[in-house]
Amino acid sequence: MSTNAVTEEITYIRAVNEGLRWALREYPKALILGEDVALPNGPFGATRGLHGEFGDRVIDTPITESAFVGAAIGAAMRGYRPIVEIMFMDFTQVAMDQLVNQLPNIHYVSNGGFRVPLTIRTQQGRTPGSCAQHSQSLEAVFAHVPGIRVGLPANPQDAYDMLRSAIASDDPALIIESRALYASRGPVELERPLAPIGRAQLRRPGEDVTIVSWSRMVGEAEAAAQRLEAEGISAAVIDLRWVSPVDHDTIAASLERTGRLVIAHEANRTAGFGAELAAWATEERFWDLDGPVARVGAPDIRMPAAATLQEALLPSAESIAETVRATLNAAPA
Amino acid sequence: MSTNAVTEEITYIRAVNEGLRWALREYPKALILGEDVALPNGPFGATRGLHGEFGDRVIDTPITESAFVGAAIGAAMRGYRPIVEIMFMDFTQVAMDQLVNQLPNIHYVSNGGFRVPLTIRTQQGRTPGSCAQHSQSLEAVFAHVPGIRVGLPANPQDAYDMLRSAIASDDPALIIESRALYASRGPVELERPLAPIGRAQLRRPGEDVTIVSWSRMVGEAEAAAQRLEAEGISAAVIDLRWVSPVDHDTIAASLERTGRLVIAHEANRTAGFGAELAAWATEERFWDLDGPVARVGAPDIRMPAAATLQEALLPSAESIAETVRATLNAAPA
Amino acid sequence: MDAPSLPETYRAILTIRRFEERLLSLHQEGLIQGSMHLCNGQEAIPVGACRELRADDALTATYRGHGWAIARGLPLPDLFAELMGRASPLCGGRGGSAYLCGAPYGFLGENSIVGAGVPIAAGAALAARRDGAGAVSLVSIGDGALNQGAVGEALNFAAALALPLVVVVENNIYSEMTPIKEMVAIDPLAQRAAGFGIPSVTVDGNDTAVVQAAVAEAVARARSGGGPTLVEAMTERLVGHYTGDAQQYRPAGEVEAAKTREPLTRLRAAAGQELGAELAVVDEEVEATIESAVQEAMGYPRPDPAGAALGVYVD
Amino acid sequence: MDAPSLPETYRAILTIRRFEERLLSLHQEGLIQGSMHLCNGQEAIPVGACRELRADDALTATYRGHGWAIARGLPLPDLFAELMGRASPLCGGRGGSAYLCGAPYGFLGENSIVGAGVPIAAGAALAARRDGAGAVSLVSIGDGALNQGAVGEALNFAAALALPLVVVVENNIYSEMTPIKEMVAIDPLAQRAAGFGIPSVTVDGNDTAVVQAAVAEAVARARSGGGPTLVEAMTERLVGHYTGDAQQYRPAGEVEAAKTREPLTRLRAAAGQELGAELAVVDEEVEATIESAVQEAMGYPRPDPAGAALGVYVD
Ligand SMILES: Cc1ncc(C[n+]2csc(CCOP(=O)(O)OP(=O)(O)O)c2C)c(N)n1
Ligand SMILES: Cc1ncc(C[n+]2csc(CCOP(=O)(O)OP(=O)(O)O)c2C)c(N)n1
Ligand SMILES: [Mg+2]
Ligand SMILES: [Mg+2]
Repeated sequence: MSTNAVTEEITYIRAVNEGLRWALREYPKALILGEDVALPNGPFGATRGLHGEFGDRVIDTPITESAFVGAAIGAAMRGYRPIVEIMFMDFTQVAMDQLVNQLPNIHYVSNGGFRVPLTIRTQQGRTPGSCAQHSQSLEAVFAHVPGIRVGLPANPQDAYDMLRSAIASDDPALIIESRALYASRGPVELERPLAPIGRAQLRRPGEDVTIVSWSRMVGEAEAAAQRLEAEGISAAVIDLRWVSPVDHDTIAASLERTGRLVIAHEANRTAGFGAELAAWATEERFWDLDGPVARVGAPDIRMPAAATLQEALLPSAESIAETVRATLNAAPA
Repeated sequence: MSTNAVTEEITYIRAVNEGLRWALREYPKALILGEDVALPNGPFGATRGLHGEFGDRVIDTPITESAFVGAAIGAAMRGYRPIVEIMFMDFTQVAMDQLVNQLPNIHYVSNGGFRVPLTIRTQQGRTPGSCAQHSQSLEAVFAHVPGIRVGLPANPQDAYDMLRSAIASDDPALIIESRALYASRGPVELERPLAPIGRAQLRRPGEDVTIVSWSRMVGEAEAAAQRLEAEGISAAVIDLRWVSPVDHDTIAASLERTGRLVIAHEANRTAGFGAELAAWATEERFWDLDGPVARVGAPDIRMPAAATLQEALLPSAESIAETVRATLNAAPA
Repeated sequence: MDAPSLPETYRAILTIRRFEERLLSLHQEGLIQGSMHLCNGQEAIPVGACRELRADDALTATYRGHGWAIARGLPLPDLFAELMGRASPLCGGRGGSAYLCGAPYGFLGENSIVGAGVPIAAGAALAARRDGAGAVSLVSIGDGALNQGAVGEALNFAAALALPLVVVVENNIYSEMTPIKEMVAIDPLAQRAAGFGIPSVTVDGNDTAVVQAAVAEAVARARSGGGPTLVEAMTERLVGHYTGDAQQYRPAGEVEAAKTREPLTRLRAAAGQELGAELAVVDEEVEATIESAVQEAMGYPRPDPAGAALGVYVD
Repeated sequence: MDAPSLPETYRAILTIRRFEERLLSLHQEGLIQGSMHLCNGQEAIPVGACRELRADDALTATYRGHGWAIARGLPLPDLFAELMGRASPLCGGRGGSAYLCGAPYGFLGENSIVGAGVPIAAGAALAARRDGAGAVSLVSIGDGALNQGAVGEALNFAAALALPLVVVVENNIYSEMTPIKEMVAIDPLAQRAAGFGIPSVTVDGNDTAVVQAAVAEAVARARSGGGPTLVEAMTERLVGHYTGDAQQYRPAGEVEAAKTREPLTRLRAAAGQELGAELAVVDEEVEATIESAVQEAMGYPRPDPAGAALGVYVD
């Protein structure tokens, strides 16, 4: 079968669905747990058809995230490979003990006695009208928790590939999808070998500045790069994909050429994951930097529901482009 | 009364106790809630004597952090000024929904309709033998949550002063104490005006490098500076005190002189709060930097119980000094 | 209190119903963005319960809270404006459908985290008890919410401290798209309360008077220092879990059957010919009220984007 | 199974007691660092319960879990070594007193977050049910833990899915330093279970046979698909909540009275003259076992600091 033959143009959420289907076929011990994932086909359709095909391996749970994340941990310790859906990133907060105090400790503290091949799927970010409790981007929190791999797919192919890599891994992994991208379409090759966890992707090479981004902001960064091109500025765009582990090599290679770094994410700026990348750059690549590193993120706010307010707060292609321009112009006072 | 007359040499935990006593006297609507805080005088003695003096304003709660943090929020919305003890930082994780999705949203989302003058006290860090679930340093997580002030006192005077400032504030605040410092003594002036929230303290001026630290690591940083002095290296030491808001001015003033920045904390390195400070430096003070910024932190681990293992992982005066030396020697490859 | 007349009750319920229906059309017109959780069919619960509340009582609801807000007396124009993302006096557009509140009305707000309002409401009850004026705190949650850890913790907290808390469980037989009966091993749900030492009752939630009577007893217990009560009110959603829910998970005929049992149908039947004409007048008046509220709401300005980042802190 | 003889039971309990006491002396000698939560007085519960477990069952405990580990068959030298921060085959010194585990023994481990083990144990029960071999998952928690949100969630989860879970509540009448009776509005605690549709029983936790019988019934129910059970075992701590707890909160005479009811005292009384001599032999044998275990433990090397950061990930 040629590679082209299995490439389909599908939505991001459908790619997730295909990834889950792959997992249930590939691993007899794979289970899916979550709210409304079985009979109702998943609140966003990620599990569509899976209960029909795989029966009671797809389990509707009560609305008790601590219970079902914890149960998935226990089942994983006893040989299963559970995949858990937490409906919104914000809801991870009711299960943080299991996610932070339990899950990432088990392999290390048991000195390898137990493995927890558990994958958590969730989605985050703002969509028009989403309230303060349904809009947060919290990847930085999990990137600060050693013992969990954390990836944020920015397109349908990655939604499929990264999910499969996470599930195949014997380590706990958190896949943070983007609700705003669920309906977006792209080509997805279904029969691909598993990709290693932690590889970034250079979306676009460039000479003047390196823009690193992930999740929904990758599209904004690419749009910014296009605008900048028209102005004669050549911006490289890197989709980081994983915030744990980070592919420093791909960033370093681009930074070596451009000497300038801009990081863009939807999360609040302060102590966001952009801070980590900026810190890394100044720590490890100081002599490659021709000027200040810059971060683009939400201005440390709670998310209001009104779309007009939301838009004033969110990074965009334009605010990224503007930051790039300012960065390139930065000079000693 | 002269200032000296009210300065006492007391322990850090006793200073906390005095701060709480002050609050209960000062604010008729102040309440204390937590596990074992009333009749048993607090698991670490922070509330010693307060139930005796203030009766049912000091409330023993069931072991249900979501319930009593939530209840404190509700009481605050109805005019009280609760002070909550969460026994270990690690236990915040069972109450994260109240701490992240509820508490910091209320003033903003209600458009100022409600205020939540709630102070949470907890303590963190490793002590010999403390297990992986009783050793985490998680200040970076809360620094990434706009709407809560976050402070980490490093000595008895600050344990007293910062707690009072937090309680007096009409914003939610989290005071993260250091269990390892509870028994340490220092002079505490009890009759001081309230200090503004968010001021760092230059503990020691220096010409060659600026070390920024907080909580237990301030002592290590000062010890490192002493060692370095013997080697002819003049290190400034700043106790950051608050990670939200950050006193950038104090850091900037020192950085302007030294041109070199080292940040030291006990938390895991990656996405720790050191990242934020390093990012700020490279973003806002790039032209002041004479070389790479460096971070000292735990190497992205879970905390083992065995003290021999713990010690191999924790930053210390020596590892800070070593990082300073490496930083000063850093040169383009 | 005098028992409210049938047309009065009808008006209260119809106002909520028409509010929700109008939201849907505003949503379709693009004047409201994002999903909403409507309470069509469940209105008798907030209407009955809020009749027992005093101005100094605290009320906390869920994302399915428009009915509670209206029953509590939040102005319709303000509510419409808030949901349209306008600078309403409630939250200035910051709350939206699922997370609005109204401080001047003792409305601590909706909550869009399942179950999270109960600990907060327990805190309001603690405040009420300390204030000593006999105020209570009432919180509504769904059937599914009862399983959340925070709810169990708060029930125990309120029971242990004997707080003046009334928990109203609106059992609409579904938690999102999953039948609650498959998610618990108890029936009725009110049985959960006994495990915390809390008295409880299961009542017909489609009858305002029945709800009111149950809440009256709970409130009386709370005001007199008797501690918390759980009231389970049985009801059915006539619409999807949220706007956009196609309800494929509901068995054929279920919604139709529910429509024969819902509060407005019942009140119309009970009204008979005698009061029928009066209800027709109410229909028109409510229609007019709703429309004028929408118009008034449209008059509120959009919130100033320049202020979007302000107010995260008091200081 | 034949009922174990009195001296056998005595040996099992005494082994745990002497283990805990020896820990205390090792702590005083500076050979163990950090605080520990000892189970002196509560030993009959793990001894009785673990007699009903098969090798393929899962066991989960709390920080007060040394007795459970021993009753489950984890080797004493390994346990001593783990607590001394040595490279034990259990966790290599990474677990310590409050958070050790033993994968080869089906011991999912202690947990130092109150209540957090119950969801995990429910997952082990889910695995057991799917495996279809009739294995069960048993988890012990304290009285105070029963109020934690995660515990309530897990009880409901296990009930709704009819999982083979046995929850043993060791009611030692204190949660740390606060009497449990002040923190709940129910008595007995087992009443909590009914609110989740879970059968429960309250038994004398100081009598191994009584505990074993209650757990036998629960395990039988679980193995046969009958779902979860909660067993509340009444007991008393003879020592502080943790090493270093001066127990000023305990009323005068309470500990002394407890000593007249604790398992070893009872067994010695029941033994009478007949078996008394046999018990004296057991005393000596246990003493020797403990000492040789300590010696063996001292032979384990300290963990290599160079490996401290390794093993956070499998890959
Ligand atoms: C902690 C948490 N988990 C999941 C959700 C998603 N969610 C929103 S409403 C809902 C169903 C709640 O059901 P129920 O409590 O019965 O209330 P109803 O919607 O029927 O009024 C769910 C699962 C959430 N908002 N919060
Ligand atoms: C979530 C959480 N909150 C608080 C603590 C601190 N703590 C440790 S043991 C304990 C008491 C638990 O009491 P109980 O469940 O009765 O068990 P016991 O200690 O009596 O065996 C507390 C509050 C903790 N470890 N975890
Ligand atoms: Mg419902
Ligand atoms: Mg106890």
